[in-house]
Amino acid sequence: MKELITSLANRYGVRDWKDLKAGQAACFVDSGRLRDCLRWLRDEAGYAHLSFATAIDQLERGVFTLTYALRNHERGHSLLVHSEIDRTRPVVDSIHRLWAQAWTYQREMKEWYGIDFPGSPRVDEEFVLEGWQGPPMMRRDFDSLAYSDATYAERPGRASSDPAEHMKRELYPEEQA
Amino acid sequence: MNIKDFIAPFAVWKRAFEKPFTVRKPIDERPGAPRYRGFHINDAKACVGCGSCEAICMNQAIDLVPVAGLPAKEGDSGLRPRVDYGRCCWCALCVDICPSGSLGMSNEYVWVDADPEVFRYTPGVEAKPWDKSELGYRRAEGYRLLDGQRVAMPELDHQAAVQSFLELVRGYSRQQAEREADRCVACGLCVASCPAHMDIPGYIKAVRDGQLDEGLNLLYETNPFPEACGRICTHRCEAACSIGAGTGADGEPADPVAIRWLKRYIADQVELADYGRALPRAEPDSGRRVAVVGAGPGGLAAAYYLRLQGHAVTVLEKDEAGGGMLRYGIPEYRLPYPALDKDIAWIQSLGVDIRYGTAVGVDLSLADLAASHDAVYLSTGLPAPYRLDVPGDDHPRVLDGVAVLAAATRGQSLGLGKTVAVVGGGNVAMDAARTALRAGCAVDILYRRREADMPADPDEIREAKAEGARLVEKAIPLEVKAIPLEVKAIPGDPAGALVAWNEARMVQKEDGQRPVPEPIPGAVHEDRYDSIIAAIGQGPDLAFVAESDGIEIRRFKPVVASDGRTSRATIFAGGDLTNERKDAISAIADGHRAALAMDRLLRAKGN
Amino acid sequence: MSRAKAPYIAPAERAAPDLDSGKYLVMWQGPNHPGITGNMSLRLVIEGDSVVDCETHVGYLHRGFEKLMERRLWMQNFPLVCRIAVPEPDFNEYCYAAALEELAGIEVPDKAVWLRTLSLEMIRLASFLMWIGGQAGAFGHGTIAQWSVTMRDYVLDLFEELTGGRIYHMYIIPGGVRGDVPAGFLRRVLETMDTVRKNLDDIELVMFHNVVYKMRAQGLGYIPPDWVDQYGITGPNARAAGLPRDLRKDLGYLAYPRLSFEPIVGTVSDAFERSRLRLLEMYQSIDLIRQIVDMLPARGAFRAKLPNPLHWKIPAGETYVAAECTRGEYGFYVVSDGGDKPRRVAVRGPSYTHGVALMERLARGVNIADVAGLMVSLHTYPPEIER
Amino acid sequence: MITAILTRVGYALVSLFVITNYGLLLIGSMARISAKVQGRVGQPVWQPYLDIIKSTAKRNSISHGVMFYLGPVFRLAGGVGTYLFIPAVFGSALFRNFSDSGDLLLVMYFIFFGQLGMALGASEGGHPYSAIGVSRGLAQMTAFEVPFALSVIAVAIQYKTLDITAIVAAQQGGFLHWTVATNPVAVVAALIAFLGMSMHNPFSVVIAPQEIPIGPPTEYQSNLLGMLQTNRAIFNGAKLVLYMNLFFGGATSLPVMVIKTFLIYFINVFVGQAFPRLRVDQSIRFFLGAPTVIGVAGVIIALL
Amino acid sequence: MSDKHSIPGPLANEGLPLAERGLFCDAPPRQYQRANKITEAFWNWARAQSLWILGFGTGCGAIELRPLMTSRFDMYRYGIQPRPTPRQSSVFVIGGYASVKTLKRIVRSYEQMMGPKFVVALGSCTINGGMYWDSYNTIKRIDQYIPVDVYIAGCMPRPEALLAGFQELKRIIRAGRGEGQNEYARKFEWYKANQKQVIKDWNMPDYNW
Repeated sequence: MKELITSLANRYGVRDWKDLKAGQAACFVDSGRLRDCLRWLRDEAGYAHLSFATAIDQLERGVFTLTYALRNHERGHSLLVHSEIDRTRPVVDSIHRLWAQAWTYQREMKEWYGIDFPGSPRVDEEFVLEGWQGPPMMRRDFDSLAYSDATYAERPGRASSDPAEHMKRELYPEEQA
Repeated sequence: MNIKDFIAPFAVWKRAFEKPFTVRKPIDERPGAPRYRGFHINDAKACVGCGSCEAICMNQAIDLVPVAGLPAKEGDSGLRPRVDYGRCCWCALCVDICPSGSLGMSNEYVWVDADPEVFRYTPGVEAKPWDKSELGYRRAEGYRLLDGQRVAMPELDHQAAVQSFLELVRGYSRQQAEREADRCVACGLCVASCPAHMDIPGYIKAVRDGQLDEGLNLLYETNPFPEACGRICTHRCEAACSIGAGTGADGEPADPVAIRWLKRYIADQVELADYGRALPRAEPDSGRRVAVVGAGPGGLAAAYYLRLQGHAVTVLEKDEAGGGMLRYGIPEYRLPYPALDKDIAWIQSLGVDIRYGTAVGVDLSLADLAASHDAVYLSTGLPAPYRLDVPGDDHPRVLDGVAVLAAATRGQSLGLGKTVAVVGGGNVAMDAARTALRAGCAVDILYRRREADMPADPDEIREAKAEGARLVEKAIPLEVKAIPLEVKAIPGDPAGALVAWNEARMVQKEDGQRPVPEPIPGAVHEDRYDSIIAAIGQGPDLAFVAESDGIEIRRFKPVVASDGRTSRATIFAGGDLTNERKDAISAIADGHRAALAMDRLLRAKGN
Repeated sequence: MSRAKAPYIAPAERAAPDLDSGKYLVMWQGPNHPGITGNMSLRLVIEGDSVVDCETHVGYLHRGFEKLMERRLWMQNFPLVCRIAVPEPDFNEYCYAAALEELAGIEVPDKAVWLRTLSLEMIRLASFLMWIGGQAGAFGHGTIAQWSVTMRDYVLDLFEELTGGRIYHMYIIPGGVRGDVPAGFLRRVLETMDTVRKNLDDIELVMFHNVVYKMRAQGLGYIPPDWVDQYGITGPNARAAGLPRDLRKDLGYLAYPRLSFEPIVGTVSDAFERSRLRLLEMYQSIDLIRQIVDMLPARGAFRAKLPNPLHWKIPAGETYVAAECTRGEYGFYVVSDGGDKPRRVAVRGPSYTHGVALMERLARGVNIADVAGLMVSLHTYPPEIER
Repeated sequence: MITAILTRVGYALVSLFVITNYGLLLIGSMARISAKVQGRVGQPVWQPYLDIIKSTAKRNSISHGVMFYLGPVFRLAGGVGTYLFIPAVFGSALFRNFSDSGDLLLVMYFIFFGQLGMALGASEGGHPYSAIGVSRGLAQMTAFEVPFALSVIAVAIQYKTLDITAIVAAQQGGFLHWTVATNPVAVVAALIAFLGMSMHNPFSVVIAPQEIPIGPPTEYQSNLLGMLQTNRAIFNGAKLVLYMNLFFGGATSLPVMVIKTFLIYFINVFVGQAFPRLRVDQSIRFFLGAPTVIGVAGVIIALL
Repeated sequence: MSDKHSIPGPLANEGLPLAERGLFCDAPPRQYQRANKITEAFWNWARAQSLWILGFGTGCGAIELRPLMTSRFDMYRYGIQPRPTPRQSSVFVIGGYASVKTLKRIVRSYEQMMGPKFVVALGSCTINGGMYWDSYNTIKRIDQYIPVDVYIAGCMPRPEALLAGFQELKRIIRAGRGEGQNEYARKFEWYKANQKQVIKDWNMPDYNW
């Protein structure tokens, strides 16, 4: 494991290695070196299985964190490779040539977060949505409830009371002020 | 591919000669499993309407709605959950979390209708066919999403405690407090029960989040005695707490959230020097002057809130220190003086002027006071002890409970002797008994009724007993007698007295009333005590009010409106003097209310 | 039977058929189609009777779970997660619960560990039973579907008794499980296992010694072993290709290290081999359930104490918890920012790779009649693709 | 003359009515037997009636043009035509129908007439499933035609006639006179073809719901569907009667007919429940393989 | 909402290529008169006894249809059976939540069904959004988009509850109250407006199925 960390650091500037639990670790790589790093991990380090790829919206910091989960079956070790990209210009290298299913994840991230993967097959096609006109919905500044309330009719006639407020009204209304 | 591949498939026909799998009448023959999560049921009587079900429901399927015939009362909001089956997902988290354990689910699962509007109902209130269902999902034994057990409070052990006046209760550590605060579901049932209507869920949240300054601020919004109340409050809120409804994991009644200890935790954790960071300062001077008579909790609370509004406040106190009954009526081991001093010091730091050793009616008259101030608040409390009202109650060894406590506060020698009888069942009786214990006495507590009827805080009773006091229930004092000379003649024995008391039994005189003790004829005992402490209550002393002051008095108490106003517009009164509840928090609430009313009055005057 | 190796073609390189040439017919299979698993659709370009190009279209079941989870308290997500894969809710429950326990540092009592294992194995069996009905049905053998769905229902009866729910069990709650086994339950488990086993024997005879089934399934949807990593194939689809990859062994979660079993491995991953392998795994599950019933501790707590769920905050961190579900690697990637709601929950369903990239690749050149059978033989559930 | 014709027509109508009901009940009872194999109770025997009434009671109906309408009409005409030229009960005036010399050819023609009409109509539906279903149906039909035709030729050769009544008459006198005893090889070929003809597993790919939802009739609904359902009963009955007449000695009374046709139909169900279905290319290859060889053998046997 | 028009005015089949329009028949929804009392009663009886479900599993509710269709619960014995094509089906089972993408197919399939047609809605999601009440992609009330005859409470409703729902549907049909088709035609514009509000890319004909 030590030499893996070292060679990753030396080759691709991988940093922030963190063992999350037995058999799982996370590390961070710059987005520019991401694809090469993943290729090396796949071909040289035995991390041949891509479990999933996803993104996390770090709205507060203005970045998207990309996470690629790889697994080395021989060693029984999983590695979460993180990378960060600017939230305003979310473009990153496509890895669809590394794994044959990667394009689906990329298509998903394009639709859900608006992250672009130039060259990835069908990346601009709709994935799960149809006729979606809102912003990429997994972004944290998209409010699902507000959208739902504005778009889909609800059955009227619901009302609820807060116990404390209700008791105040019932038991000591004079202190309303 | 071989011949078997052609023949073997015909084995399907074997099934044709067996019994079909089909259930003949599925709807009738297959009731839900005993644990089935079917439609909701609710024991509307046990439910307290706390809304934890609403809070945990991720579907917003539950509304709390008022129910006819279930008025709001202490510890019950009068609201009941209404389930929307257009939302529910039958996860039963509402059942798991329900503090009272009233919610459950039947094993009924068929509900079909052409009208989509009908799928909303209030279980237990609107009758449904499955209301009586015995089967269905209930919380598993020993499984409760909310912790029914409070974080144990570290206390001195009783053997050690009785040796000194050290504070018994040590207070929560940060970790303990946060864990205890975590138990709160913020339902707010407690708020109505608190005479001061403190924002209890708010400050508990502050504890949980570690925002103690914020918490302190919330405390001071309605109560300027957090240190004191955090120790000795009668905590009616805890009786109302929804977490204490129902049973805990062990089958015992669940513990309510230790609201009082959390309040104390906040106040303890913030140094007086840091109060200024958290708390508001007084408004600029309004130019109005207010006098407060009596520096008890009520008086000082009024003073605090008046001062916050910028009024000049003078507090007149006949004793040599502030706090009233908090100081002189409550022993140090329950409320150490530094804690009380901290509360008072903050009030003073705002500019409240307290004049000690100044008794209205002696040093100056109420009329003068009223003339020289824009408003006056009377919070003189109940300084006059009730007498035992039996023959011989003027015996010199019959002492007054409050006086004994005050003497202890002042550090005076108590001179109780070796054996003490405490007559009464209130908190003063317990405090006196425990003070006597600390003075090294053997203590008997004589009470007319049963232990369960005692007005004292159950904790106090428990602790008094644990510290060695003997509780004599159903004992009606008949007479206090001087000790005959031949007995008295033991050398070195302090002068004592004989207490004659009659054993009683409880008799249910009228339905709905509480049972009354009735003496058992002939069962009269006579015991000898060195001192007899009478702690059966106190009354007001309104000698300082002259008829010309224009304050209407009925049954020895000034008549006041809900905001504390007496029949004279500029004079207000509150606290034990007028309030039936006779506890510190009620006095503080009165003071606060009166302060607000007086402020309105003063402002109106200004314009 | 031809089980020829198909060369790897990255999806990018696929030749888009010229639809205007008049040679092709575009045909949609699904979503309103009995031959589709769940509610999804395949856009097939066909030439004559065989598929030239296939596109998987998903999203018909998209409910935005991952978004909704970011809006809900940690505990409130517990009823939500099981809906992600309808036929196998328990794997969701387990992965979510285990992720939370890892992040919050909660120790799960041993009894709960066993009960979790029991419920996971039971649902594996139930899910496979439904699948085998689908697989037989896709090739037109309705009789087996009738039997096996009934067998599944017997297993669901057990679930109903244990958890109070038939489909959505909501049993594996963070911290443990929601209840102990009812009295006499374990006996009924064993009885049901006997019934199911007997029926499986019948199915084995009728389905796997069936000339027509062999003609249909053998050679269909062949997955070369070197595709397994390329396409991220897991579960029986990968094991059928000869790779002994079983997360129950590899990760050793729950009580699996204490159970005796070996991953079942096939030789040639085609529809027939995959279905045979799953049949063997059903037998294996029955065996595991029997072992669990034997070893289940009689007493002990079934749940660890949790903080108040209404304001439970979980320390910042991330973890990826995977489990071997019937279709392969099922995983929850959970990120906490220290708040009372998840920062991000990503669900990795094995169907994601099997149902989209792999299906599109394998469908090429297949007869239209075989598309349904191929689809089922990959064992995909659309809700976990689109969440 | 007129009276005779009218009587004959009247008899034929009665006969048609009987076979329709019998066909419906046969379908209903076979569904129940299949259900039994599947471990369930199954639909009521009279369910096919309800389905037809329901279809007829539909309020609206869509059309894709004239041919679309004509499809079911052709199909029904095919079914009725097939039946009307087969003597259902040997020697019965009532069930003699319009059987006459050379009716075998006519019947053969009518069997395909309906299919082709249906094919034209269904293709007009515009639905790709219909189109694919039609192409599959026709392809498979052409394939099972080969063994079927061979066995019919064998029968014709054997009895030296194309008159069904004569064929039946030739088989009278006990089991050993039946074609199944005299030329079992041809009968085997015919029965295999019958599996294909009645579209039961493993040759049901044409109407397989899992692949191309129910094939040609995808677009048919309401009364058009009712027509198809009625035809299914008649056509089934006609085919069964034909098989009975050609290979199983015909029937001298209605009960015998019922028993024989029931058993012949049961062969379908017996096989159908046990097997999945073959792809259309597989079934074509199958029909052109062993059954054809068997059929040729049957012809040769008949020639000998 | 328009109650005035029983037959909607011509709606443009926008978004559909001209060549494709020919594939659809021109049959705008309209209200149908009931037959005379006795005939209608007989027909309703037959309609109730022969319920053909459209085999479209729109949501998770479809999973409990499987047991219902198979041996354990065997809905065939009640005259209920699945049918793969909307043209021949009379009952549409909405299996819980409907995403927008599915709703489009639901509308399309529903309109393709021949009347009288009936809709059974399963579970909370169809009544008021269920557990996806705050989802951006699921509708909350199916009755905004197509008329519904019977609702079945539960999540999921068990097969027995489904059966009870079908029995209720049968009662409704026999009583002559299953008039969803006419209801749809009567309020066609309202339904269309609701549908179009949600289905953003309306690239299909408005009625010409």
